[in-house]
Amino acid sequence: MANHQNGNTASLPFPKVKKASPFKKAMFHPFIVGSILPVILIIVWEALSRAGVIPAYQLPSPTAIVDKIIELAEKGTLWGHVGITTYRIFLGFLLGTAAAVIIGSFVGFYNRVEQLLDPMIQAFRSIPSLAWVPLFILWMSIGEASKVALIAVGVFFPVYLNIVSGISGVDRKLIEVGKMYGFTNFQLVKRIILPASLPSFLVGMRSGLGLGWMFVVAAELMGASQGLGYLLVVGQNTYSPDLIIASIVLFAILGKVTDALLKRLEYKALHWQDRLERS
Amino acid sequence: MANHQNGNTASLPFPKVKKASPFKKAMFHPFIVGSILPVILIIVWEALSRAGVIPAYQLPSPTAIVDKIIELAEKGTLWGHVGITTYRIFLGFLLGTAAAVIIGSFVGFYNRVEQLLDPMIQAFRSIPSLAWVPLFILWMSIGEASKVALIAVGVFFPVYLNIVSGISGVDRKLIEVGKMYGFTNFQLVKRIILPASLPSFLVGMRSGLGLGWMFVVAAELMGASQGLGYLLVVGQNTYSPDLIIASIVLFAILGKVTDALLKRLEYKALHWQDRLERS
Amino acid sequence: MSLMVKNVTRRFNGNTAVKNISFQTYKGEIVGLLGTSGCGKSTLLRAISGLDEGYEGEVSLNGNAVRNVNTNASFIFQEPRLMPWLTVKDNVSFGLSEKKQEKGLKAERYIELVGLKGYENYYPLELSGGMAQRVAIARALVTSPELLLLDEPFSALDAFTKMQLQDLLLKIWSEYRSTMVLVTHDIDEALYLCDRIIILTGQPGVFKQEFVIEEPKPRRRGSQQVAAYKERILKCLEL
Amino acid sequence: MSLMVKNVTRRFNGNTAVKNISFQTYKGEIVGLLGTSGCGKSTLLRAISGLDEGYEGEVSLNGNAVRNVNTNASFIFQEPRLMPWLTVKDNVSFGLSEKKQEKGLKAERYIELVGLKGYENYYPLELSGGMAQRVAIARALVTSPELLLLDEPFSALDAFTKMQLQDLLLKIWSEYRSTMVLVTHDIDEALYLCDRIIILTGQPGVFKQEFVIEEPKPRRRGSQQVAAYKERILKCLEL
Amino acid sequence: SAGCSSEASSETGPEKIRLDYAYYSPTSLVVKKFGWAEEEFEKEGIEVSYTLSQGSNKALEFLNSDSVDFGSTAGAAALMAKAKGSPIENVYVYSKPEWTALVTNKESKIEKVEDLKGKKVAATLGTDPYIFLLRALNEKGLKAEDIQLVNLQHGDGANALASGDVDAWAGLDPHMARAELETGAKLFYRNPDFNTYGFLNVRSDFAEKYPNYVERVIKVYEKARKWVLENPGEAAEILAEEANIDVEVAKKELERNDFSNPVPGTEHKDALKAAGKVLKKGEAIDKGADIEKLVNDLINPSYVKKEDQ
Ligand SMILES: Nc1ncnc2c1ncn2[C@@H]1O[C@H](COP(=O)(O)OP(=O)(O)OP(=O)(O)O)[C@@H](O)[C@H]1O
Ligand SMILES: Nc1ncnc2c1ncn2[C@@H]1O[C@H](COP(=O)(O)OP(=O)(O)OP(=O)(O)O)[C@@H](O)[C@H]1O
Ligand SMILES: [Mg+2]
Ligand SMILES: [Mg+2]
Repeated sequence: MANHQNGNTASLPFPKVKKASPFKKAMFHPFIVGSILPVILIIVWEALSRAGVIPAYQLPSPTAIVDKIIELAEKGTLWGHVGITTYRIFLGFLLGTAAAVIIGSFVGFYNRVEQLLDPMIQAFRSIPSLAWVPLFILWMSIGEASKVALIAVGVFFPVYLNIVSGISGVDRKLIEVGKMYGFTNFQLVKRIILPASLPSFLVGMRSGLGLGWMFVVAAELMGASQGLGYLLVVGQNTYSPDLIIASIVLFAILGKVTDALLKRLEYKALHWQDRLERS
Repeated sequence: MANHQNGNTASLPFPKVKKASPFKKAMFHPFIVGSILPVILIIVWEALSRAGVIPAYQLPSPTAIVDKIIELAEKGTLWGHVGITTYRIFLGFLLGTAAAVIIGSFVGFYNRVEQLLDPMIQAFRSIPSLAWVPLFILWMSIGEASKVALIAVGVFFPVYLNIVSGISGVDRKLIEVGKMYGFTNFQLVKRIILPASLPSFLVGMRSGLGLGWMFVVAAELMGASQGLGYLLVVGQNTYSPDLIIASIVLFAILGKVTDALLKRLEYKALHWQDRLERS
Repeated sequence: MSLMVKNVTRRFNGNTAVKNISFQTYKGEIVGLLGTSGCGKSTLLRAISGLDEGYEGEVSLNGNAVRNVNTNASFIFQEPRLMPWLTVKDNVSFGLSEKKQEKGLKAERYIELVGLKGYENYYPLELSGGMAQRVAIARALVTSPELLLLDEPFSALDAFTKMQLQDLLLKIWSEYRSTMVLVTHDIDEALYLCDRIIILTGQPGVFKQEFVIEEPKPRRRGSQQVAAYKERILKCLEL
Repeated sequence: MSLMVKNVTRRFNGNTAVKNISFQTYKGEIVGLLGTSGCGKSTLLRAISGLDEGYEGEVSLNGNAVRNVNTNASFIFQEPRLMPWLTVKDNVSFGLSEKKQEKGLKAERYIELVGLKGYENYYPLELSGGMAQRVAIARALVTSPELLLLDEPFSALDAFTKMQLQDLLLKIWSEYRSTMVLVTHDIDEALYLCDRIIILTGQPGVFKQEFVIEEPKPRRRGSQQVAAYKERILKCLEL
Repeated sequence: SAGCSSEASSETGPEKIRLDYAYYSPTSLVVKKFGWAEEEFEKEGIEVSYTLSQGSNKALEFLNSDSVDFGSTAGAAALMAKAKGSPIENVYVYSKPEWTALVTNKESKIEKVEDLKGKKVAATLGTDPYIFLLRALNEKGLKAEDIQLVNLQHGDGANALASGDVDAWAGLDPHMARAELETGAKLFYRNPDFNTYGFLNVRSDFAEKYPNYVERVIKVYEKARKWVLENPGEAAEILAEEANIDVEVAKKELERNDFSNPVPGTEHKDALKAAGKVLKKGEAIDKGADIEKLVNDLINPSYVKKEDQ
């Protein structure tokens, strides 16, 4: 997935090019390739806005959005919003992942625990973030705790699902090796099952992080006065398309950055995978 | 994960019981075990409600919720809400999964396509459902199409993520077998890569379905006058805790049912997995 | 299909696995590759097959230099590499592109030939090691390849089954005159099957010696002439 | 550790894999299991190890009937079964519970014994088939087990490496007097290593014959007496 | 941009008229319930569709994206959208609702606006209750910084008040009516004039093309308004049924609606200008915006007047 990081660039489209010129190399740097589409998108959008095809009250132009973000930055509130949301995501992510690892390991490993817990967890999984809001206010009031907890709930489910599935997909043959050494169940999980289901676990983490970002909006409906979700909702309430889109853009950027961190971790942790060298 | 379906019940807690009596068998039927926790939860909740610890205006008692659902059923509107939401989920799920399979296969297989598309997709992944609403209204107006499309967006991301990761986790050794037969890339994907990444794909589908359910609320903010998401929002706008909780319960039940269907499919499709016989 | 390997060298992250190997086979010849564990036999076979393109040097099939997979070639890998989600029968017919029924018939015939009749509907996880390897052999043979690359195909089999399958291989060879490259650790096997035996040694593996066995096939196991060759090969290896 | 197998039968979904096998070994004895592919040797070994509890009959270690894994036993599986995320060194020390440094020293010693010095930091995907199998052998031997179960441990190795490792096994045996059960297809190997050879045949596998080899170890390869045994075993097998 | 009647005769009608309905606009519910709009346009074969607006911001999104032709919003919301350039005009006032007030708990010591100093007050930023709160503070010489504002959705604000998480709440009906009935919450500060009215807005291009039809839609609304005035009990029942609320709550909510003056006029303009100032201060409207002009552009009474003639 992250093959490009070790310079293992594509071979099919340019099979004969053995040594690319430095210029070509720079041209086809993954970062540049990855920017092609977004850049095209932004240019088209800007052009349509300028031509008046998309009126500003519907969708402000990219430059207007950038202006808005710069304005927020100059006022100094931007960092507050970004900072507090990132902080909440971070804590929620840690909590949710930890809970998912613990519960998921038990569920994946013990049939009885699965029968006991899994049906309920699966039922909770489809409850929308907005629906949790009144319940969380009820249980935890409107402090920071309830916000972080709600984000943790969002993170929990995908991580849990992927861990359980990862564990039950682990090759029995490897587990038997551990059993021959008289490993306890805990050791089996720690030394064989978790490493072997790591790919699945990491996808779960990335999926969970994405859901965490989505839960931010609901979390910040609970009496926040700062944060990206707050910005979005205020934008909707005050009918400010520029604020709405600015917060969406910030969501996208921060989401992308945090995901890239996880993807990097994934690449590092899975270097042993005998994976498809892709064309 | 779904071992219980072939009667492969736990061995650790009752290692010596070779042939359980029919009574015991019924007692420990997975369905019953799975109901223990929810039943306890409901009883405690009901007791607290009756004792007045939780006032009804905050959280109505389970019986009140059931009454509310029965009331909806008697009025005949329940089936409308459930039906239309299920229909939207179904279509959105099909669309989102199809898109994810196609795009995910290309991204997973071609390094160049990954470099081109993946960064943008990853950025979009963290945009909350609520934030999409104004954009979708703008692009597709408020018909059925925009609702289904928004749900499809929710389904897309987890499926995509799991497919890409599943594909890059496929054992290179198996792919080489196909290459020796001169398989085209399409054949490789269809005959080796997709089946081999099926476990990952199925988790993605289940994860995606869950997210689809979550996106229903946002989807039904787009001018719906029926559906579970609609019920939830009406409940919130009219301050009707019983309606809110009733819709949450319906979300949970429907989510559980649809997930159980997928889980069944997972079990059927993965019978070949040499999986951990769990204790 | 004739095969020519010219100065093939393969490096992995700077470590050389095989160095400067050259040899040539005529159409219908069976070539044996012998050598100690880790000397690069599998690496060489992968280079010939076209699965690995990272080597230096040249591999030609029928006189044309190639660097990609030839669909008339078949590979029996060192491990069975069965698709775990397919039954024995579907695994065997995996590479066939005929109609369903015809595929089924062909697969069944080869399943019987490798002694697995009755196991058509088993999944790989229900097979023993040797049975899995035999399924892999059937899968490779069923396509009647012009070039057959075999990486220790019979090493997981008992003496009896092994001999049966060696004879099966010869039968296929006399029918289709496939060119074969056989990696093996069993000198008797090499002497029973091969027209030419190439010895590699060392790490990185280099060419050591080539033996041309001129006895006509089928040969008698343990015949006088063969025993003489064996002695020479053992001498060449155990140094 | 002494071992007794009594009337062991194993069925899979109604199909019998092995039927009614009984035998006994004394402490420090090396027992060979020979039989055609698919006759249930691996199945039997799994029953002895305790990994499989689904058999009928009884397995006793040191006189006590057991049905679970004994931590003084070690298993070399038919496939290498290395942890793909660990290096060679970490794979070898996988089952050790000593301190890190001691573990490392022990692992290094055994890596050298199986001829893989210099490959400590390789990952399994970078190893050849025979090298991976040797790592698995090192991993099993490093714990100095009292009972060693070996499922075709040397089948992926060339003649030279194979002999080296057979001698390594004997060395370990003379040091720790481990009891061993060795599944093999190589009659010479069985005759070189085993005190007793048990022949299974058929599908389902049944007990056919038992040979007690009374030559003291170490034996000379290809000695006269051994050749006589070989003839008898071949006769017994090839019917 | 008002049409004149001479052109109106030659205009061809739209294929479809898209109305919205909302639980905060009882007249819209009555229109939908009795199908009066369909009745009105049936002869010409014009289709009528209804879309539910869950709140002012949704109604405005629908208007902006050309998903509906008529949308019901609070006056302040319409003004904010207009300030962003939304092509809408207000042609009718469906009610003068007193849908917002300052609320506190039964036992609370808070009795007047001044007591809010330093207290936690819940409100939804940018909405009518928020404007109401700021104007109330302003009137008593307090500033927004003097209280701790907690941004909560309307329903959550009611909950937070009930469980004591906040000291007061700028409430909105029907949450407020319900809180009164169920938890005995008290409305300690009321002022109908600080509410910004219920506006029926139309898309400018629709009004330009089909001025006649705007008038006829207003006619339908007028019919509904008169019916509500005559049948308050039944109207409450319709509201209760449609919006899924208690009849008692519905009655309370309707009592607080004044349906007497549907013609947009000076009082509405004044209320909006005052709200505009507050919004400007709260940065919900751009500093540079000309409130005076915006309000005049937004409010266009010409269609109703004609209907009255
Ligand atoms: N998990 C299983 N499910 C069903 N059948 C099985 C399973 N494991 C083994 N068998 C069957 O049991 C029989 C014996 O298998 P086993 O692996 O013990 O053979 P073996 O003697 O080790 O053969 P080989 O020499 O080829 O390794 C085979 O017919 C096989 O199909
Ligand atoms: N993917 C790889 N990355 C790094 N090194 C590799 C890789 N594949 C093989 N090697 C190295 O190449 C050498 C030769 O490996 P190869 O598999 O060709 O041996 P072999 O002759 O087939 O041995 P065996 O008889 O044990 O199968 C080994 O030293 C091995 O470590
Ligand atoms: Mg090899
Ligand atoms: Mg076996």
